[in-house]
Amino acid sequence: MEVRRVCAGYGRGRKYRRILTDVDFCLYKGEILGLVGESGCGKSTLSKTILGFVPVESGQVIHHTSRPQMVFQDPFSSLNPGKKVGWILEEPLRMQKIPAAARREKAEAMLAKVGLDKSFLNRRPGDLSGGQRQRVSIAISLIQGSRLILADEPVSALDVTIQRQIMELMLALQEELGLSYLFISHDLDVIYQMCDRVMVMQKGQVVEEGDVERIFEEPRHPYTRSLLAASLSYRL
Amino acid sequence: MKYLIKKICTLIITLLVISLLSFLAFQVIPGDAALSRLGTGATEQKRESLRREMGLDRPMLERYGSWLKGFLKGDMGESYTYSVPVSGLIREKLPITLAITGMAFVWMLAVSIPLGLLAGKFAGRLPDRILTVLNQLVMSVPGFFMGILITCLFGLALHWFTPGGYVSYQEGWRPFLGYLFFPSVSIALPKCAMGVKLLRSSVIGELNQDYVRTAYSRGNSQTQALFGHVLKNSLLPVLTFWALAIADIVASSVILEQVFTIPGLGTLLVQSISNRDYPVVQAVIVLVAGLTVAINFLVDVLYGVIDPRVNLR
Amino acid sequence: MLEISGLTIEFQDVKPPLRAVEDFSLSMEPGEIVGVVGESGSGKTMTALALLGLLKRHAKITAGTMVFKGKDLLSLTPRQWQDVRGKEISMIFQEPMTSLNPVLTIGRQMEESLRLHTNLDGKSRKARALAMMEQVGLSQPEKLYGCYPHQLSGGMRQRVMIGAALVGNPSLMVADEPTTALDVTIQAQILDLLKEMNREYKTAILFISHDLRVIQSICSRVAVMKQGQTVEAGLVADVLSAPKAEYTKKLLAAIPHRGNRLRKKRGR
Amino acid sequence: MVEKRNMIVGGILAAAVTVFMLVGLFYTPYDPEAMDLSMKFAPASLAHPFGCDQFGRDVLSRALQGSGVTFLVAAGTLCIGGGLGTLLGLFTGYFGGWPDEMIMRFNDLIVAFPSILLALIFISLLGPGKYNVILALGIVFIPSFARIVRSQVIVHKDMDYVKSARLMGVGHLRILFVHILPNIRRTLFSALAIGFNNAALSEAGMSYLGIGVQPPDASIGRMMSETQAYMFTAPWSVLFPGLAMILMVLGFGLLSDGWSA
Repeated sequence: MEVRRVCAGYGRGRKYRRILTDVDFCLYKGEILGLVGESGCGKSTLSKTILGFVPVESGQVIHHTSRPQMVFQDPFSSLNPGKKVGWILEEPLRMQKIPAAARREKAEAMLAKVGLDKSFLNRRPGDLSGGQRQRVSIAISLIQGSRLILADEPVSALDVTIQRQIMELMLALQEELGLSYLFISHDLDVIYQMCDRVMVMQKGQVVEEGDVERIFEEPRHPYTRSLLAASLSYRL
Repeated sequence: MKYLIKKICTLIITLLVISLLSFLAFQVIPGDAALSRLGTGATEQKRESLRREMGLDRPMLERYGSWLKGFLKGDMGESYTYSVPVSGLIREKLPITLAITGMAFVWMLAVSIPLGLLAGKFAGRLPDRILTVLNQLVMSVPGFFMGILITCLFGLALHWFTPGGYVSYQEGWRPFLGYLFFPSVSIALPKCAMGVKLLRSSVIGELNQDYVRTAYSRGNSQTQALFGHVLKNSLLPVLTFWALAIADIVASSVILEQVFTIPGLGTLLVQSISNRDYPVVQAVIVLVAGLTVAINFLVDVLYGVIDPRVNLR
Repeated sequence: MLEISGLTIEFQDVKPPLRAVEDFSLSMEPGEIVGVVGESGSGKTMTALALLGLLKRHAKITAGTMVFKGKDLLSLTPRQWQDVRGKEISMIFQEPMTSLNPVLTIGRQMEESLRLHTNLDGKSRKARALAMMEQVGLSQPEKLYGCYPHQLSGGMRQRVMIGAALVGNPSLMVADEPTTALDVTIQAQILDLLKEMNREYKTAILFISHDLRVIQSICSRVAVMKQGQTVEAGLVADVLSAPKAEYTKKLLAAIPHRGNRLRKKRGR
Repeated sequence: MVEKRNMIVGGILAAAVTVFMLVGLFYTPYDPEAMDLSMKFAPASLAHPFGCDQFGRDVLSRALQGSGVTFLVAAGTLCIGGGLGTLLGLFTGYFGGWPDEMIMRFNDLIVAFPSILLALIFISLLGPGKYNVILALGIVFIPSFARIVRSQVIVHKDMDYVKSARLMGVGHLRILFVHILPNIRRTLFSALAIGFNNAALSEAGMSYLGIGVQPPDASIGRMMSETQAYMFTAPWSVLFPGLAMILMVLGFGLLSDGWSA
């Protein structure tokens, strides 16, 4: 996937506010690209722009493979509270006019992949824990066969132990299926553990980009340095 | 300040739209106004001349303009039935309806604020439960039936007032307002119940907010937190209800005037509708609409005063 | 100064009663910063609220004692509690937006503790409030005094919360996840501010957090909680370097940190 | 717990009242118009459970027929007002933009206006009668439904599950009707129950004023305006129909509370 000099923002006419300025990057196949920045820096807007929820003002977003899918931050609102997990999982397949039996089979298989048994098909999102919901979210994003996943703070709302499980699951799936992730987080340590490359974003612009080790060891941009200085890292 | 200007602009536009709509509505009335005034027996010529006299042959927008200008000057046309200026009719009836609705509004505030706070503070306990049941019952009584019940109880059984013994304000304000007491109470009761219910749930909702916990953590007592922190916040949603309640009060007054045989605007309106006396209907409607919109404007302004966040929106 | 022992809190609106906190013990010396760490549902917030007598009606303390400066907190009447809160023990919360009253000015909220607990007149209250605002790093306090919470950023709001909690000069401040809702740079500033205030006023801080990294940076001692039970307690350095309890080890292993990359292969 | 109890009581009451109204549409024990001066002001008895009025007409039969008409009017109003209002609210809330702005401004204007007066304007233009009352009330009720539904749709459309559905390739219409609508059904049912009450009360009020349902259709409102004068001599002729009305409003009101909780 390529994002070429994209500017985007919200509002119409005079009320238009530009959020992203000249964002430019590539996400390679099988790569995990981290995106880090503080609240209001445009991280979420970028993911919405890539998915087409926010119109592009200039520049373009090029998908070389299938359409990307998304894993949302808040597992409480990303699953329809009124439907069963099975129904939600089958919805994209229903859109592709796949017969009922095949749909169910596929949904079961996908649940197994994210570590949930088939009893979850008949449960509602309200009965699941945060970690389980996030697993369901991941299953939904994968069930259409997409190989490019945007993960917008997928572990921020979870407890550390659950957080770790979800991170390990995402990494395992990445290796098994050869996925590419755009992994958005405000937590530098999570980014360090998960990603190959990282982009640092400030006020709608990517201020620094590079391999994880390089960015963490020798940050060049002052903003990256201040972020690193402020972040508390657990020291032994 | 910007908020205020914006609101005033909206008010003016709204009033214009209302006047235009009501003007247009009465232009498309089935049947010719001149015809309905003269009766079916009139000759074609007579009708033509009357049409010209009434200005019905001029273009629509021009007629609207002159009608609006007249209306603002107090010239609201002439009643078909009574052949007297509409403004005179209205001027005579307006104080009656204003008095009755005003009284009802005051009762509503006076009863629903303390009771709502009480019910909210003691939510789930005895005073609240009694109030909730009472509320539910009062809300279920249709307005006119409430009027009939009150007439029966206080008028016929207890003789606290004489049903049908309306005294005009020209004969004295005290007996006039005295007679209006029970009608206004009949109007206010269901609104009180609604108001208590709303304020109660609003208070309960606010009491669960984080800032109330903060208030306690600084050493506020329950009462201090209720009046110092919760009250202002919980009145905000209720304020909107009050504005809407005014419209409801006006509507109930139309019916309750009939129950208590009070010759107010409502009675005039109902008679005029039955008689197809359009100039009167139109004038009353525009007037009531204007008043309602103006009151809503006041509530909006009040909202801005209480809630500092409003100015941002 | 503070001695909690055997504290047990139960939710009594469910059957059987649910134990939110079981046999919690902790002692604090004046001027100390002690942390309580745990994941959601560990009962850490309940403990904090119990310290100010702010538990909801259906949560009851069924066993244990809390003694603060020789006073048995559990035997206080509502009236006596009011004299403790804000004056002796104060509290700051996670969400600085919802924890401030949206329709009252910053100034009014800053000086509330003074209004409730001292006989100062309006003028000297305002002077104290303005001085405190300056101290917690709010520039232009005169201007902010008449502002409302929605006009401030998250970090500024948390500074207001801290200032309002310290203006009555309490001996203990309970901080319930005060930096969780904030960005990293703001979080660092607020933690620095708390340390500075702790030095300046000798106010002891009971710091509740889910984040061991934050605890490590500010606390001297820590208690680790899991589902209402204290699994381990001790000096932060000891607990983190040589955890004894299984759960603490698991927790430590799960913290994201830069010594341990999960991503082994790299793709392209 | 309290909500659940309210819901059960409300449900039973509402069901009973609905049955009463439906019966009234098809069957009355006596001819509601048959006068029998020998039975003038007859109190309640086994033959006439609600007693007789000033013309010796059976009050139960008249109340039954009247409430049948009330049911028809309320149901018709809900079909027009609730149906169109819901559709309008769904579409304006979901798609937003200038049509939404325009319609909502207009709505604000109408909601602030006494609804019965608005209905009276229509009646004064259309003339009284059962069907005109339905039409007038139906139109008047559109904005309130649109408003309620719209506010709910706006809450839901910004939730991530809607975005998630978009990514699944679900079309807007299916999102609106299959994904969002079921989630706001409680609010909608609650609004419908309240709307039923309001429509029935408005009809009664208008008929009481003599500008609602016209003879030969019976109406509880008109019955009461006729018998009001005899409240003291023959209270049953007013009380029983009034009581029927109260039970209806109470039932649907409780039901609505239960749904909205």
